[in-house]
Amino acid sequence: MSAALIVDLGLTLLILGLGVWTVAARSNNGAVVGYIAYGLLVALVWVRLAAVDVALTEAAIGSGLTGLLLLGVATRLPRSARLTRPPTGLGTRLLAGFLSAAVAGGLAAVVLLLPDPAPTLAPSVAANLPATGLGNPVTGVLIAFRAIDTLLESVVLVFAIIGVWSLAPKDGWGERPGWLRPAPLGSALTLLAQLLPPIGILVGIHLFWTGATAPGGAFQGGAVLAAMWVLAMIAGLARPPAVSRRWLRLMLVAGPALFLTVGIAGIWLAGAFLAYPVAYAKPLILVIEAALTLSIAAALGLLLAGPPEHPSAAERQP
Amino acid sequence: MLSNLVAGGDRLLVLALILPVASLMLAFVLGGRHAERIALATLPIGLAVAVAIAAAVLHGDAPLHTDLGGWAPPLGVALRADGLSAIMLLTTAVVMVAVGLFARADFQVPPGTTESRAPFAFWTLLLALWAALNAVFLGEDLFNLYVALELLTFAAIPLVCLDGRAQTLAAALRYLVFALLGSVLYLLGAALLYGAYGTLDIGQLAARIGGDPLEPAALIAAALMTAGLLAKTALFPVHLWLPPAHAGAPAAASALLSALAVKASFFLILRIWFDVMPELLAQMAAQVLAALGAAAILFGGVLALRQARLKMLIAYSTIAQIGYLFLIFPLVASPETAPLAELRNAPGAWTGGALQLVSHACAKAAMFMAAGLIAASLGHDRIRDLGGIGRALPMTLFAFGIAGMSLMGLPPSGGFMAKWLLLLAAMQCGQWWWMLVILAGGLLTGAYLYRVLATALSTQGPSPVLVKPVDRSREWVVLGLALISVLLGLVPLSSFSLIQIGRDVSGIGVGLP
Amino acid sequence: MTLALTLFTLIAISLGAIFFLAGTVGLLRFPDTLTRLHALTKADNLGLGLIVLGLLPQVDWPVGGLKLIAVWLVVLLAGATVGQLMAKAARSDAWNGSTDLEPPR
Amino acid sequence: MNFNLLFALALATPVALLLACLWRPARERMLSLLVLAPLPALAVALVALLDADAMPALMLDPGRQIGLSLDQPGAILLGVAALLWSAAGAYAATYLRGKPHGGRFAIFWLLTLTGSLGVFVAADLLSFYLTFALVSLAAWGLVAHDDTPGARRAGVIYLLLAVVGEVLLLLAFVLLDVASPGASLAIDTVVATLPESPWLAATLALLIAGFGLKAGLAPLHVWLPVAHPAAPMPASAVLSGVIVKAGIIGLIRFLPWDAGLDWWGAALTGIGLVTAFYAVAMGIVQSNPKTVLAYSTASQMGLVAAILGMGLAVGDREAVTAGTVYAAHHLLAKGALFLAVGVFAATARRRLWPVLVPAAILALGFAGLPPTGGFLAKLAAKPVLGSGLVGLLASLAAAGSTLLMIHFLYRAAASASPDPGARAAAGLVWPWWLLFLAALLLPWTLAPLAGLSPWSVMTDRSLLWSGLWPILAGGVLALALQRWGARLPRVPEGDLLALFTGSPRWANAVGEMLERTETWLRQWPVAGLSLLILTLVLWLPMLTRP
Amino acid sequence: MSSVTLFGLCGAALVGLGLYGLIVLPGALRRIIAFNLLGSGVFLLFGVIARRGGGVIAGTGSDPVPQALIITGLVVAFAATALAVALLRRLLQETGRDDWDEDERSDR
Repeated sequence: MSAALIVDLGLTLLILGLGVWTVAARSNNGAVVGYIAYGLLVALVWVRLAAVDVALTEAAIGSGLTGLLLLGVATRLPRSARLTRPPTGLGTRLLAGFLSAAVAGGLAAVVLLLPDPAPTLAPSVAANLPATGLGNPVTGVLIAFRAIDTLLESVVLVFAIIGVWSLAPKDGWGERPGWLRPAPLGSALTLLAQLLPPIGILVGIHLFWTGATAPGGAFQGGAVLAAMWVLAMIAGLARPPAVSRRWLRLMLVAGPALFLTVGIAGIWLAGAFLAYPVAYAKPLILVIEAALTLSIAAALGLLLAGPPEHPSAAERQP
Repeated sequence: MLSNLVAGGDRLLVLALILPVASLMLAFVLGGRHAERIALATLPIGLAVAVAIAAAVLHGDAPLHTDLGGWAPPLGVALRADGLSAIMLLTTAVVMVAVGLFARADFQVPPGTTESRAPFAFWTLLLALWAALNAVFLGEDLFNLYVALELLTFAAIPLVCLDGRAQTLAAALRYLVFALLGSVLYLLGAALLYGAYGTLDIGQLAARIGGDPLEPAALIAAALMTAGLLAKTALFPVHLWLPPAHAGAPAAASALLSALAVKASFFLILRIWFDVMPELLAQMAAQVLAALGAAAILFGGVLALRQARLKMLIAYSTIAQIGYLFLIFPLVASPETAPLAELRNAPGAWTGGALQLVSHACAKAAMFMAAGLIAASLGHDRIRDLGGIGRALPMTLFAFGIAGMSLMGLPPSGGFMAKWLLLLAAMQCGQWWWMLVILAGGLLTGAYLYRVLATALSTQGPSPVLVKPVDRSREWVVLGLALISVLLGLVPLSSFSLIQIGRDVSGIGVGLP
Repeated sequence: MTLALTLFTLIAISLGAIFFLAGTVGLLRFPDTLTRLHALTKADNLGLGLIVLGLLPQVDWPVGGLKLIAVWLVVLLAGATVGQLMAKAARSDAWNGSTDLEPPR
Repeated sequence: MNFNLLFALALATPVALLLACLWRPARERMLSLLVLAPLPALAVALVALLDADAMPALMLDPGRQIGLSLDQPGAILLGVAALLWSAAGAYAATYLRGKPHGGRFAIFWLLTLTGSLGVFVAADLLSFYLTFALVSLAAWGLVAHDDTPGARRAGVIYLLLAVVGEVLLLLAFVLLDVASPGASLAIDTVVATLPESPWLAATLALLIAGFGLKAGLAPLHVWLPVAHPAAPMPASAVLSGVIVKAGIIGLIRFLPWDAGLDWWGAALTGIGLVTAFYAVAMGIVQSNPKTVLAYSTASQMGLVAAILGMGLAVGDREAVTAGTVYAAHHLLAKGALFLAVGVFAATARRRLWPVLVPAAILALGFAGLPPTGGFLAKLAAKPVLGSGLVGLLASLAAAGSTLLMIHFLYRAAASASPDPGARAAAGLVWPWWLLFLAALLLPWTLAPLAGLSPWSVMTDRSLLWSGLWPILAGGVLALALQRWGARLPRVPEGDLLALFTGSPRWANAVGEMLERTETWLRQWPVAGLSLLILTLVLWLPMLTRP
Repeated sequence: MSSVTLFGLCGAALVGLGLYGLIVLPGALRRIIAFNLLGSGVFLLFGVIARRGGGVIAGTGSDPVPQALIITGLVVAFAATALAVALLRRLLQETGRDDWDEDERSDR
């Protein structure tokens, strides 16, 4: 057994332990904290799996932003909500355990039986990557080869924004999102929110910029920018903008809209929807990535900020 | 002209996909009253695009196909429209147009405000739903279809709880989490298929699954994907989310969800079993699916009969009607159906299933909208207290009645032709037990419709007090959609050759012991 | 020279690891939130600092080195802030459990 | 005028009137137009009967032979049905004048009328099924029109059985289609291949059950005595006169006459004769004259079924003509008698005789009283029934009919208006007289079709006697009934239905159980487990593949 | 056994764990967390598939196509969680409860 395998085994056991803890934890806060730690460890697994882009995304979005989201609601659960639920019966738990184990067992068997050599598209990506002018194959797949997925996915974020906003309580429409209520000014948080964002913004832009050639890209960069924005909002340094603002909405759709426009132009310039003319591929992709980063940052931040609420609704919140 | 359409078919596919997306973004940015205007302006264009695609498929007698970005699968992603896709696109467009026209009165920005929540959400989500549905019907890549499914979920959930009541919020949350569970299972299956075959393109997967010895991953992938999609289709017994969600949503939204949203995931089940792994569709699995469908027909029918509220009744009717769709699996997959295919030049079960899909979509949307009109003008939708509504809203009730006629399978409706073809196919392949289910389902449908219609036509008691006058133009919309569902039965069957384009169903399952 | 640098790295990282170990033991063994926090922040600041120090000779200069230092600084900043916030939360929790009328300032 | 155009008009006219009903003012005046709706159909039938070579046909889908066509039995029944519809329509205009919901009645009337005329001309499975469903289901609106609790109950029972009949027929039609090679759905084609069908027995059983239900054969006759009394008078007339004939035309169209299916013929004859006697037995203990008439209808349709059964057994198409003529006479006479019941109820007791006497003539016509049309109808059937046991039983059934009809006349006379000055409106009286004359005379013109020469039979004494003795026997029985009838037990309308009084409770229990199941299934953990089980169930069978 | 297989088994186990939690845990929040566990298990399996397909050529230790799909999936999962949490918080506002189980008879 090699040293790497021992480390991986420890990592696996740790992840599984944290997973079990997350499911079994008595308190909601405990479960959420367990999940955040779990997410960070999973990011390590991604590094071990040579998927640094995924690791960055997992750490930023899968663990960080999701954790923040879950913490936000976990701390607001009233005690009454935690007590009224009857626990699931033992029989149900046993049956669920058995069936879940059966599915997991089936999957494990399949993992062991996957074909060898594994089918892969890596050579194909590598062969076609030069046509896009990019150095990072993952970005190449995201922006060029499977551009439609990325386009639709950036549209998913717009859908989600509409969905979250549509939950505005009475009188809330047109107001500012109400979840991120600022901490009192002058706390340690304020200091952090003043010091960190400049660095964070730099990191975010760096991530997006380097995405063309090295691990990174619009999603990772956008997530970091969003985190900075959320930090500023929590610290009270920035207020979430009112949802009726035209500039906000423009910012949210700028990425997908530009992507779509370039894609349509591709019909005439490069012969197919979402195709890039070879000569301009890289600059076009960078422009799209930039707009996407901006839109993603805005969307992720606003998803954390919740639906618009009338200022007076703050008192009614549990 | 038609040849031009065929030549530009690939652009049409792209247009069908991006038109609602572009309109959605425009409506999102401009907001306010523009959202409604943009949505309404998109309706005729979208309908025209759907008609053009259908015409191109029919005229070219071949599926339309385009590689996005010029990258051919497996590296790139393709869009494809065969006959069934074209029909689904067309159905979607027709229902969208009807619902859009119907919803104008419900979702208007109140005077004096520039923008309000419900209209903004409804009109943007209408376009969002349309985009998602078109993406599902055009997708040829399993992961792309996953994204499309998620788009659909994201568009559908907020529609459920537009009114913001606690009950509908709970229904939406339950729907969301169950639908997410379904999509994750689907994604897991897609990932395993990639792991086994190195492609996600449906056509290439079919070739590779058919050519090589079967990978173990393909089996569990098929099961996982099917189960996940069943959860989203609300097939009995995993229908828990559907009744409260569809009954709680505003009428226009219920119409969209019941008529179209559940059909999208069903469509994907069809694609998986008949396009991705036709050889895999063992009689056993087909019988399991159909048995669940049969249970849904009977169970949903009885439950519908026992509901106190009209919208709940219609929601349970959806559960029952979804059941019919699953009967086509053993019928299409049966080797005995092959002679039928030669006989009619239109394999019965397949055509019947597609007809059921379309006629139910039109009929159910019409019913939900009719129920919405009734509820709006009475202020409630308790079936017991519907007495005399036949006199107060004759046209609405008439529309409800003929839509019900199609559901029940009375001639000459589309529902009748669908059931007739399914019955023929069942007899043809010797699986007569499905006939009994189809007929019993028809009886139950008749019974619950009788409950509504007899009460509504009753002349006893005082005339109902209408809290709101009903808008005649909305009644026309409902009636029009209901009529479409009936007139589908009068279309000569030969016109349904469109359904066959792009698929060779006669060979499915034949090679199996 | 290389040997010396490697030795330095080894020692610094080992020291850092010891701090982490001590911090973890403290986290587990100390009686209440504030003391646990104390143990944790020491591990973070010193342990990580030593590890970064130890790694500096092993990476490219200046890009890699500056990145490492930046990481340490950011963790320092975050650790300080979070420690502050957690301490505050712990005190208000303690107040919630006690019979005092006023929250501690 | 082009004959096919006229043929199309026969169905298009009621449909056009129906569409006009969408317009409120037209709907309100529609009752007075009902008399016109069937007239084109009447014209078509007349032309077709006068010129046997000119049978019209309209093919909508030549590939699958979907369309309308007319043959001789169809033309006979179409003609007399149109006549009854027209007369009853005129009657309805007076009968329902001033009562509420006339528009709704007219709509259901026209729907039923369309379907009713349609079944006589439909040439293929789908058109036949469509028109049959239309006449069956739309008649619900006529049955339940009064919207009293009784009428609603009658409506439910009627609809339930009608839908069951539809289902049986749908199955039968599917079997017919599947058994027939080729794409054609024409009734002739699919029935021609029926004798070779692997599902012959199932198909025949379903056909006989489905059409027998509509025609009122025991034990599926139970809807007749419930539905007929509940409906308004003109509606009862068409229900009993025309709508049950949808079942007869179904049997005529769909049974394979050339195959000589002796066992099935015997079964049909048996069912018919049982019905003929059973319905008499049930009818004589009823007090409502309309109920008595309804039972009489069941009894008469039993005889028609017996005639058809004899023909089916030996492969004799003569039976079809005989059955058609018999049914045509019954159609007119029964329609007339129902209208007469309305006239009775609106007429003072002392003015009753001018109505009662013709009614008596018609009533005894069912028993074959010479020289009524009924006598000719019986004569036409005589060769088919033969002179053996079946012939004897048929004569005895005629005696039973006499008994039932005399009972009817008593009950009808008792229902006369208590108001001494009451006089039936002209609009009620003339349609009744028209139908009376038609029932009396038309069989004389139809008799040649069945190979009878009217003048020669009237001079044949033995034939006259064979028609008379059952009536005399029936008369004697009627006297006995008069004397001891009070001792007979009362049977509720719809006799066998009483067995099902407990079924709603039982159905309710099942429903409640399913509701509890639903509550359980809709719990989150249960649904989640179901999904997992589903996954495994879908997966495991595939693992066992070779 | 290689590390890759180990992580594959870990992914399978996480899928089972997520399914179990999603089914038996009471309360919406815990179910949402369990859904995220389930999702990360699925992504991990996909990642293992990617890793197995990698290493063929220099520069890619892992097949980039699944990696891109996982990134897309992660963002979609986050958006889904955000929507679910938004619904949950609104539900809390309205009812003060964090479950979505129906009141009997409320919809009848």
